[in-house]
Amino acid sequence: MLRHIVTTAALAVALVAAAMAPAQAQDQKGTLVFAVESLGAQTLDPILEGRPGNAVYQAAMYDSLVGFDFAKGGVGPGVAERWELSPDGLAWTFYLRPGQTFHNGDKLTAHDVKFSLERQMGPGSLAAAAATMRRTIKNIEVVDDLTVKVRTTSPQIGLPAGLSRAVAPEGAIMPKTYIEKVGEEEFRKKPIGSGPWKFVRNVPGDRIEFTAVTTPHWRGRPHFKDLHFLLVPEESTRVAMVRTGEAGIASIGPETMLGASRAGLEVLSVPGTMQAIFQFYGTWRPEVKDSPVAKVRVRQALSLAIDRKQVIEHVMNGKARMPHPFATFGYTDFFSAERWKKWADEAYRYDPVLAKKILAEEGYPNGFELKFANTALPGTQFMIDIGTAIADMWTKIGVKVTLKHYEWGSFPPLERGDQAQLIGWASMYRTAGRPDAPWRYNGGFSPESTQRLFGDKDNCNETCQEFVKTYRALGSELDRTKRTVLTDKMVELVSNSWIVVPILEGMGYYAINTKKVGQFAPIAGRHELGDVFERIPRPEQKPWKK
Amino acid sequence: MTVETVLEVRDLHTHFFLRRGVVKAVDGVSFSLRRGEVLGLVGESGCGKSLTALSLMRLLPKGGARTIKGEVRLGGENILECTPAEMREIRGRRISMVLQDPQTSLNPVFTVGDQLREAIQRRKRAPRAAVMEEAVAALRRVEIAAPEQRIGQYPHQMSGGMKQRVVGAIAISGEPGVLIADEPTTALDVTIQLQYLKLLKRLQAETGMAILFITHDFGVVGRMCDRVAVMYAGRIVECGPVRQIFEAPQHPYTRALIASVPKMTGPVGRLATIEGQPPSLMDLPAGCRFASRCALVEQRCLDVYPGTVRVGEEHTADCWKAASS
Amino acid sequence: MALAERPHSTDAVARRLSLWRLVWPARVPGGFRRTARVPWIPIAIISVIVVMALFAPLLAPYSPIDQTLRDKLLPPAWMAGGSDKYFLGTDAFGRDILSRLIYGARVSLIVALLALTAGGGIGLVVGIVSGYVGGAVDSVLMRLVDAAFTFPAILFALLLAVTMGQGLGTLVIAISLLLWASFARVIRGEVLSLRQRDFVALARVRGCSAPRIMLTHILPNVLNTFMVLVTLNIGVVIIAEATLSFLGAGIPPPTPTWGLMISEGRGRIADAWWVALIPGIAITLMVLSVNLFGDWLRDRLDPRLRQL
Amino acid sequence: MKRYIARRLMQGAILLCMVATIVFFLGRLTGNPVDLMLPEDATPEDRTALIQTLGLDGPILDQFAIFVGKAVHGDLGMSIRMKQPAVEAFFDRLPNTLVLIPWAILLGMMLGIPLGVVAALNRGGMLDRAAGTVAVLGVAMPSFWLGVLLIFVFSVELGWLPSGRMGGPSHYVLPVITLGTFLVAGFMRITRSAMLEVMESEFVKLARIKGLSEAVVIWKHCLRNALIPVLTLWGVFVGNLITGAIVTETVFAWPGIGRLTYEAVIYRDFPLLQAVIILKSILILSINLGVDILYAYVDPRIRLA
Repeated sequence: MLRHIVTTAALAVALVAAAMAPAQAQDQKGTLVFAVESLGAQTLDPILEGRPGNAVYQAAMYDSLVGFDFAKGGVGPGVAERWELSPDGLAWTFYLRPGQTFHNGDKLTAHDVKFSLERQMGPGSLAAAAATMRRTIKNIEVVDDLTVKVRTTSPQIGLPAGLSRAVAPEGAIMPKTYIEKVGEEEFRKKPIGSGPWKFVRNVPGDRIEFTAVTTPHWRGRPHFKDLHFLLVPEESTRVAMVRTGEAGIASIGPETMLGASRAGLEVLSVPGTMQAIFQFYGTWRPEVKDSPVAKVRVRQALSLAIDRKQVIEHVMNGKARMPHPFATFGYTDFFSAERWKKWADEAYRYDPVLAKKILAEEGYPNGFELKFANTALPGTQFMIDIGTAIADMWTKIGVKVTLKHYEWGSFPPLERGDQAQLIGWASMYRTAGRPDAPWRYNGGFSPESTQRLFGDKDNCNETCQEFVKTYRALGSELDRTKRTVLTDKMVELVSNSWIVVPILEGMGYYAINTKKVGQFAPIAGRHELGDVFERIPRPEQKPWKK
Repeated sequence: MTVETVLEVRDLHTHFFLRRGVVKAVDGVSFSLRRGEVLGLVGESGCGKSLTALSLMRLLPKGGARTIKGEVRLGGENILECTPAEMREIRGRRISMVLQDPQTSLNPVFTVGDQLREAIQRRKRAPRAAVMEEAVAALRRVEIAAPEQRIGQYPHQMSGGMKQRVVGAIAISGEPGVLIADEPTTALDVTIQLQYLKLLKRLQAETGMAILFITHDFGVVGRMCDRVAVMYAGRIVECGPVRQIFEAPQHPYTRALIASVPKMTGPVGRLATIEGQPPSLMDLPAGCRFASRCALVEQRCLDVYPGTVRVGEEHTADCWKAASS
Repeated sequence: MALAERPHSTDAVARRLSLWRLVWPARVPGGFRRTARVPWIPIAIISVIVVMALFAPLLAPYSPIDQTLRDKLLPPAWMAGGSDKYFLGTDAFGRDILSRLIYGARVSLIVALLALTAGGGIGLVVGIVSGYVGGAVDSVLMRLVDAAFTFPAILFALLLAVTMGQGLGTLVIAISLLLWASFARVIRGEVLSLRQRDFVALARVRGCSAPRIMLTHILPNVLNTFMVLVTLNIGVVIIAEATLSFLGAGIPPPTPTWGLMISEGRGRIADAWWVALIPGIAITLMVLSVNLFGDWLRDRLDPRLRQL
Repeated sequence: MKRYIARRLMQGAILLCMVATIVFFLGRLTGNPVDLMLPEDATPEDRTALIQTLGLDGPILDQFAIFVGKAVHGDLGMSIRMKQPAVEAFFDRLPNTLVLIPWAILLGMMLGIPLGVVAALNRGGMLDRAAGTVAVLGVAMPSFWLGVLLIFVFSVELGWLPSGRMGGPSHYVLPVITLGTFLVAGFMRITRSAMLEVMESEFVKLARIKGLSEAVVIWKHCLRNALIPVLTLWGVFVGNLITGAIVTETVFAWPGIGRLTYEAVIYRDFPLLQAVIILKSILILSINLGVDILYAYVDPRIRLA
């Protein structure tokens, strides 16, 4: 009899407790499960993870100094509400958003920002841009709890963009007091961040689990209680898991897209995440002076021979767009996007007749030999398919293409050194969707860059000189309109050279189980969904409209 | 006094049917076995004596061997017509067999006790303890020392002689009326051989079972058997009491066999051998099968197979030259 | 007797029974038995595939690599929506699956042939030398064989892909590096038993040099085993080629190989199942027939059985 | 017995040194992990800085000396990508692979052994070939193709089973089937040949003479003897399952060491690659030795020798 009374009492207490729990916690229910191709290094320490990994799972628990413009894509307010450049262009001041706290309750202050940036530049950091930051940042000064001043050795127009996840991961803010208290080792086991999700568990090679922060957060208060990242390398398995409901969202490629939509799954595409391009190596080298690829009009003819619409329709199942010029998107900063979109639509049209005519005029009536290197980052299998498709189109206008396939890991060594194996070759390549175009142009065309597509230090023809002059001017130009003019000039130089030719503006593709996840909009250009999970509603809150 | 016949074999034929032709291994064998008697079945290896034994047990090897004609009357019933289930009842209970090589006759991965218990339990369902006792008794009966320890041991822990005794114990555990011993002592060395033969004799005296003793060693025949049948190329060419066969062998083959046995006494000359080869069992000659190697061969021997001549009271021989009594 | 010498210890069995060898069980003792009838169906399947490979250009209705993006992912002709222009339907690029299957047979067989001659050859030589010479040479070679077994084939394939570029040559070398170890281990087992036989001792007595003995006496006796191993390993090579293509280190597109066709089609299993299913069935039939033929061959060639 | 184990361990040690040296140099020829970690537009200085941090600078022989120095103390270095000691990464994932293996072998035996017995009993006949065909089917089907098909049919279409990942018992069904079918042919063939050998032996004849039923003769006496060679297959199969699990672990998203090896190769994570291969070799050698010793208990002839 006694036992009976005790149980009913316990029951009553439990009910009351539940009722009193904070009202908001009520509407955080269920688990959002995201099946992804790779979890990178699967470490929760921002200085040890490369760009993709950080953007996928670290984004959930860490805020970045500079954030996203959720509507247009590109850079927007983050941990810092606003930031301004000193008149002499040598110092950026960031004004932090008040009232931000870490998961253990510590307040987020300017000290944390200084500590985080210095830690990214520190010796143990594997951050890709660590060397550049060490070179460009002179010192970081904490003005007051909510203001940080970063002095640079030379005017760094792109610094804020570099500290936003739209461009690079080095802006993640880490808890200074906590790390100094428990030490790096413990921090890596039990990490603390300021993001909308708290860390729960990390099972190597299998999954990472987070749980929602119950207090409001400027990036949005999660509608789900838990967030699980599952590592599922095989694409067909990922789609199967979404269909059976084991996962709510899964990253997919164009191959499985058709099957997914036919099976009743919602296929979401993130616009402007990457450009599939093809480029020519070493066209400026003396030894290929008289080869066809050295001639601008021949390169242009090869572009005209490509029916981009058919590639978009058949290889990407219609889920891709006609591209802007090289490495530029709708959201690129200081760039007259509309003018260049019109230019691109006309320049990248499909005109095989003209292409054949140009080839004939240039002395190749029955085509010529072209070696074409086809390669693709792990997980972007469709790049190989695009390469195969355009090689086939080139053969249709008489170009005898020999396709040679390179596994991604084995391609970079060929670019370095004297590029002996790539001179006179065309190759598939890609560029990630980023708002700051100049950085990517420098990476491809400056004489000191790895690819050196315009020329190297010793022989840099006048287009190459012109490019270097424009790029250097851009570096120190503070006036917005002048910057736009300079960027347009740089884009014009590269586009007219036809050395690097975009094929299509690709998208990130996700299969979604509408019974598990409500309707949400991705951030343009942001292939990885990292900064979106907190705003994804539950299906009953906002069902997908057909 | 007529002693009761336990086993009657009439005109037994067992042939191998292979792609290349028919091997007439056992081609018309007839003999009878009386209670308490030991009948020797003697012949060169390959003359079909082991196959005869297997035909009696109906355990012919896979691959084309089939008993196509003849009768095997065990206690009046022709076991060739039994169903496999009936045959299984007969095996071990009314007719049993001891094999040649003790090394391989026992299953290496089971203890001697297991294999004995299996045979005993075939006869009657009994609680484990009772069966265990009976197994120990069986081992003691075949003169194995310290049977309680031996019961738990594995075959490879025992000597050849001991293993053959265990096989004997297994064979007689069902108190069979007939025991076929297929060259049980050939694999044993001589001293152990003698003990084993004495054991068999003792067991026969106790149980009164009939033994068909298959061997190629005439010395063993002399010691062990009451009557002996000599086999050559699939047939019994001479059969009769041991004494008469040894003293007055009628069939030239028997005579040659006995002559080739080295004597313990007297001068040791060259061993007598029999020239030539036994005929191929695939195309047997019309007449007497020993003709090609027989010293007294005549035209008649080549043309017609000699009938069975009754030489003595129980002594028969298949040879034109046999002196009929 | 020491653990190693017993007939069934892992070491002895491993010598006699590597994974490939285990598809070839120990010799069957004598005893009369009907030799199995000639396996006609497997032989028929193998010959169809060989014919497809030899006369690919004549048999294939279309070129295997040219794309007609308009009619992509058409189901096989006998299904709804299928067109009889493409009997087995088309893949994601509108390439005719039947033609790719036919050309794929050619590539798979070439890979199998080259890998087996290379890998098998090395294995044969190492096996004979190691088995006959014995001693230090033998243990070193055998440790090398053990090392080869623990190596992931993908590492070889990738290493060669980097240094020589992905392609047929790379794949053949990678697979033969995988095969030679199993051949060597089996052949060595054979040679060990052959070495004790009288005719070898006799040859040595007659003063033949070791290489001559190996060539004239050991080699012919080992050829049966080699032949059986070759037939049984054709299946292994084809599966290896398919697996390496699946892992991205095999022959690159657009060359049609059965393995690549599966990995390209596996993503579309939900809506265009035939793209992956058909080459899978082709591989399964081929490897099945080759194994059954190999089994039959082993029974036929097994010296002791042949006498009956 | 002791002398034998000592000899086996010594041979194992030599093998390990050879394997470690080969994988050290081979790995480095395939390229550099840094290229895979840097974004495509990284500047050359970024690259040199990263190489320094990872300790990949300096001549290859010095790197080898450092590697050997540390390996002797059991420290096989830090995984570049996983940022944790390579040994730890290996042992984190090892149980996931090992847990599948016994079930796969069990499935292989449950199908292979009966098929082997049936084939042996009807040698040369229809059933022999039928059993052979069924068994060989397992080897004939490429495992990744089978895996993808199983997921599509049983998980997506029928919804009976989860389509991947580790988890409750239902998660084990499909991966075990994929791995297990591959072993059926091996078990069938070795059982068949062992049975044929045993069925001809004398003690089987004696068993029949005792009047035991055919079933008891075959399934007790013969099979028990045929199981001895079957056991030695465990050593061979376990080794192969470990190295060969790459495909199944990829298709079923099973975080095992097969997948770890594949990633180590693809991302050129040299320390991890070296550690995985060395530890795998140790594992396989010890399993072979273990099976050998276990073997003594199965075959009484050895146990008391």
